[in-house]
Amino acid sequence: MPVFSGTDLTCLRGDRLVFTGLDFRVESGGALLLLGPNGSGKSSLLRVMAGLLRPFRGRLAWDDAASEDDDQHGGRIHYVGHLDAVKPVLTALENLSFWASLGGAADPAGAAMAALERLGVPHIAGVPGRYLSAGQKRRLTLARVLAAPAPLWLLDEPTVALDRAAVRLLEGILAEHRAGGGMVALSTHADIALPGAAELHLDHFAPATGDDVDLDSDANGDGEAAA
Amino acid sequence: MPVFSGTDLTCLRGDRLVFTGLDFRVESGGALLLLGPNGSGKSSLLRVMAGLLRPFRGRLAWDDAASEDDDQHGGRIHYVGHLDAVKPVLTALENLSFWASLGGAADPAGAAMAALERLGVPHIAGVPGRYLSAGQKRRLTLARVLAAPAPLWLLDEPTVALDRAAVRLLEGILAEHRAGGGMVALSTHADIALPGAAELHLDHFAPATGDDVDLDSDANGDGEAAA
Amino acid sequence: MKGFLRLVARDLRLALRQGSDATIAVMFFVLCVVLFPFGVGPEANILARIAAGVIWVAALLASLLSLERLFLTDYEDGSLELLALSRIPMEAVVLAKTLAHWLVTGVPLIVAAPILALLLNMEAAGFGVLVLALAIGTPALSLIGSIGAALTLGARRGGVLLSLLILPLYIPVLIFGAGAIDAALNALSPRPHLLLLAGLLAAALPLAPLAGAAALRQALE
Amino acid sequence: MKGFLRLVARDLRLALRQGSDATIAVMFFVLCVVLFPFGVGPEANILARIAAGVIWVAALLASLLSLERLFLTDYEDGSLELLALSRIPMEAVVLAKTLAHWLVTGVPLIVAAPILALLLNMEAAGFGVLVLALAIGTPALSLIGSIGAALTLGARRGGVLLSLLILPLYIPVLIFGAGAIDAALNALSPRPHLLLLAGLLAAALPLAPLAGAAALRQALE
Amino acid sequence: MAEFFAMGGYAWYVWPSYGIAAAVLIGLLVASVRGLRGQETTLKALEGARPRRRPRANTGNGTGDAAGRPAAGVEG
Amino acid sequence: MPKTVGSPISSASRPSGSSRLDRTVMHRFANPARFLRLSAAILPWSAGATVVLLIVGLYLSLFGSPPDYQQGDTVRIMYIHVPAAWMSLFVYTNMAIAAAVGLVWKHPLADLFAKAAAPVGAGFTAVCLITGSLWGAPMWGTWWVWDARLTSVLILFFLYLGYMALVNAFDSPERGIKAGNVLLLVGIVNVPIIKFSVDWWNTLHQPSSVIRMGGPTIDSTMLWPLLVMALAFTTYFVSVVLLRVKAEILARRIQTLRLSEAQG
Ligand code: HEM
Ligand SMILES: Nc1ncnc2c1ncn2[C@@H]1O[C@H](COP(=O)(O)OP(=O)(O)OP(=O)(O)O)[C@@H](O)[C@H]1O
Ligand SMILES: Nc1ncnc2c1ncn2[C@@H]1O[C@H](COP(=O)(O)OP(=O)(O)OP(=O)(O)O)[C@@H](O)[C@H]1O
Ligand SMILES: [Mg+2]
Ligand SMILES: [Mg+2]
Repeated sequence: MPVFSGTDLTCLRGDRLVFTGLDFRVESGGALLLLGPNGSGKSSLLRVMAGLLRPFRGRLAWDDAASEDDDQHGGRIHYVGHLDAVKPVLTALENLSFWASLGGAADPAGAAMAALERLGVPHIAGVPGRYLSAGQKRRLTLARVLAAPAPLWLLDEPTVALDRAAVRLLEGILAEHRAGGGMVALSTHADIALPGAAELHLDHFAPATGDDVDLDSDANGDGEAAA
Repeated sequence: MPVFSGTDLTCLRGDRLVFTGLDFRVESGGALLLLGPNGSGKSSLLRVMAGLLRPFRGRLAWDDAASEDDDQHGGRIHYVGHLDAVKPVLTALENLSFWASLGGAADPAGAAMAALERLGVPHIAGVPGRYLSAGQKRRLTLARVLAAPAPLWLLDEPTVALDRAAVRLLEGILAEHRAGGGMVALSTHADIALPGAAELHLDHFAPATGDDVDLDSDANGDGEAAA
Repeated sequence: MKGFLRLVARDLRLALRQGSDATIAVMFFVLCVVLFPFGVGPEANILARIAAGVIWVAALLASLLSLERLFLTDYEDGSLELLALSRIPMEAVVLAKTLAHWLVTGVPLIVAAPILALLLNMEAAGFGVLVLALAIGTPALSLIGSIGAALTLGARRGGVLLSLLILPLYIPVLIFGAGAIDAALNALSPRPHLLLLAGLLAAALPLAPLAGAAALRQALE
Repeated sequence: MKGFLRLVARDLRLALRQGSDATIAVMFFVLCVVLFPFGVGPEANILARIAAGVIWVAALLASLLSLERLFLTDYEDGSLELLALSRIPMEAVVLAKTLAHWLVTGVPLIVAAPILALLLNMEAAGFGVLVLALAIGTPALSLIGSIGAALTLGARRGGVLLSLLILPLYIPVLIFGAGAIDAALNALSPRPHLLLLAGLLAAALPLAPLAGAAALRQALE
Repeated sequence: MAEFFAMGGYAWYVWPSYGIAAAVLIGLLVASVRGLRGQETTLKALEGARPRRRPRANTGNGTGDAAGRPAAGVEG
Repeated sequence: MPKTVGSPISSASRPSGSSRLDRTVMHRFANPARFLRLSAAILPWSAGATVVLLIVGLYLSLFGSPPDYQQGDTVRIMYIHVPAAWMSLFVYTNMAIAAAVGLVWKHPLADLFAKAAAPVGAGFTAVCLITGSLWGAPMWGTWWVWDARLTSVLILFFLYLGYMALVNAFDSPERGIKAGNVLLLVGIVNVPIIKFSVDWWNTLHQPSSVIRMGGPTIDSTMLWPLLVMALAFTTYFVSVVLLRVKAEILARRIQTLRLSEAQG
């Protein structure tokens, strides 16, 4: 049973502390819901979890082995960020099959088609990416997590641009994945049913305002710089 | 009392019929809520209303005078799409004042500052665009509609990236605008209170499947598209 | 008119705020000229013979490359849509952005040209005409190039290709520009060449904004 | 290895689907060379004298121009992030994309070069060496350029900036490439030049993917 | 003295050399010092503004402002 | 403050929490406080040394040394030209070393150093080029020749400019510095290649007899002003770079403040 955890994570972006002292733990079948206002660091945390962003302090562990500098980590996750990675000149199916094949699917085209069907958009399979509406693109992007297997899904505001029917579909897909032992971490401002998920409020890990001011003032006062 | 209306509108995008036979009418103080599943044509209709997209058939009228080919139309509307038009090197205030001045505000800087205050973000006035978080950028974009006067607001999913407090603010602003005789047309998948708004379900105007196959078959074999 | 000036001012401010941006076109110009001695060899007399042509070709290319982005950022971040909906006519938008762009990138080219002429051992007799010809020619290049920049936005696929189709339109500017200098170097009057160059500019001034505006409208559909 | 080939195949398909992209580099190459008779004047002996240099400079510029977008679209639409998370090492990603790019843009240059040499009245003795030198040199240009393309991701004014960074690094390729042809035209052996060119390619083959991958990783932070 | 300034007939080459070198070095120095001064004053201004801003930010929080943090508190 | 409720740091005790934070963040800047103290101590000395050395150097080069028997008084250009040439190479090498340190050990002061030194190095290179040209006009009868050495200095100048353009081309300064570091390392690998290829290219076409750098063996009356001026340039470089690094550190602080302002 895999466990993915982070301890004492601190994230610094553009010389500004976004969150600090953050711990989390997701077990097989578990889910983590990232909440918090704009700019509290949900996207940053997901990028840290994916290994795209190096935490300034703290460590990530997969089954108690450090997952940073671990070449395998990328293969264990599916990351869906704000960008859709959809090529306008390739059809939806071609787009999806490519990622399925890189993700190690045995039959990329078949897996891709099945994923599109599961997301309720089999009819866009032959449509070039540039003709897709915002929501259709989003569904195509989400289909990527189904087209190749990976235990940990990292989803950044997956419900953006989805209509209600699609949100229900997504909830079903997430439940299924967890029932099969998968893990999920997702951020959202909207309502999404994720039964039994642990909630992580990013704003609780914001550096205190006092810290901020302290940093500023002593750096300035006697000329020690830069937070 | 101005009236903005469209009759028998048909929209064709990339050889595909998106909606057809659509009528709408917004009066002074009125609001139009565009609903419908992904790909049903909400964004397309808003671009048609703004005059950015030419309808394939049908006409738009402002006070019974055709508004296409009308140079004045741009001056009567504020359009907020998915793109934010925020320059990273200009401060929030500079960004906003520029649009305010083009929109004909008497005192661009003053109007811009007031708009930022109304949206609850006066403290970002001096901050360059590149440092703004997603939500702050969205608020800055929405502030544009307040910084210069225009009777008709066209908002495409304005609540995306906003947290709940900001959605409440926006509802208040919309109510005020309508109370002053303004008109609003907006699309959304999320909940937003727009009392007395006429709802327009775009999926009701989707071309019948039969039509679709006719149009589609020559382009695409039998893989009919259209959500 | 007020809107026009505001737009010019904004574009200038954007260019200057971004610091190095303004210098990069001129750097490309310089580098492009400097490549020739490596390709052609360092003999001074050969270099002097081709100096005028090389400098003009480099100016063409620098102008072409820097114009590529003339409307691009405004298009990508949605500003262009808003400008299209504003009270300023699209033709004035094209003209304002082209003017700002020329001030920021064209003028430095003119300043740098004599130094490059020196590097290529051009005779001193050609320097004055070189500067004059560039001063008339580069605005024409910017105007013609703005059409290409607008077309690039419109046609997603053939975009860059279309902008290459602008290069043939640059050829008259090149011929008269280089011709003026050659005339001066051969102790002939560069006047007719310069007049023709000015004629090209006068023609481009109304036509390019018209064509550019049409292309932009298409891009926004 | 399978991933590497899949990536090459995808990039080739994208390039061919986009049709014009593949032809842009070669179009620019041709136009750039064709501009010279207009700038320098039509004397056959002058043109023949500078032909090798002009063709090489044009090849450099064409390579630069097309390299600008090597990683750009993948970066902007998030594909690059996903590639970084995939099982393929980043160095292999750089190499695969550069290879696909060279197949699509470099090879047409090599084919077009003799025709342009004919246009510029180059002597027939240089043709074979010209093709050979380009065949060794253009992959080196693509590799070196890929570093610049990776470095300028996310920068303002990517295109012209790229040329500023990379043109100085291209100079050795230019010197030996043009030198080989000049040697052949002057009845000397082009062999040492070609060997040095091959040496540059051999050095770039491991180093460029390393530096490029380092730059890409930073771009994704 | 005039002879010294004539530099053996090479005045037009020697003095510009010294002049340009001086101009470049002094220019760099002045630019650097001014840059530093500029940063120092900006920093002073920013830090001067902070104490004023902080109370404002707090009242903002009270009324459920803006930057969104309080809203998320409600959410949680 | 409502914000701090539930924050693990602030719930402990704010002073200690903030000082802990303080230290972690400071570490990233290798304690600029120490650097700033050090630089404040060095700066008066280096600035003073620059002034003294320049006075002595200028006196020696303008009055204290004889005209060359061949080149006449133009030889006085040498006392600017040669030290500037040395500095142009010296500064670039230092920047490349700093880039390696910045990339490998992630030492932030090394990053700032390269960025701060670049304009100074470019300035020295420009001085070398311009004074060389001014020397060439009377000596060779032309302002510029595509000689191997001249050409490689020109390319070095472009490498400087490319680095500066790259560093400033990003919205986020750290990104610019990191990209610049990679470029500096690629550039330093390339410098010997350029040098070698340019040498070879040039000798193919142009016999080196026309342009000989060496000239007469250097007499001690010429060597002294040369060395003093070179030393003066070095101390000048140290002083200006210290100023510029400090300005960079302050710029970071300003950015941080702006950001926290953005956060509200
Ligand atoms: C733009 C033109 C020139 C450039 C870029 C240039 C560049 C250089 C460089 C890089 C060095 C330092 C070499 C080293 O120490 O490794 C140097 C040294 C020197 N240059 Fe120049 N130079 C130029 C013109 C001239 C001219 C016209 C003369 C005199 C006729 C000249 C005379 C010298 C001398 C005497 C040295 C000292 C040589 C030594 O250290 O042995 N340079 N130059
Ligand atoms: N590339 C970047 N460089 C510097 N700072 C950044 C960058 N991206 C984000 N930030 C800053 O980091 C903080 C956290 O950003 P992040 O995107 O993680 O927030 P979020 O919780 O996902 O917000 P949202 O709800 O808007 O998506 C913000 O203050 C933001 O301004
Ligand atoms: N530029 C385009 N070219 C061709 N077809 C397009 C283009 N943009 C959208 N379409 C198609 O037009 C239809 C309507 O798209 P539109 O963006 O208006 O939908 P929407 O209602 O806004 O959907 P969403 O809720 O997903 O934003 C979709 O089927 C889409 O595939
Ligand atoms: Mg986010
Ligand atoms: Mg939409």
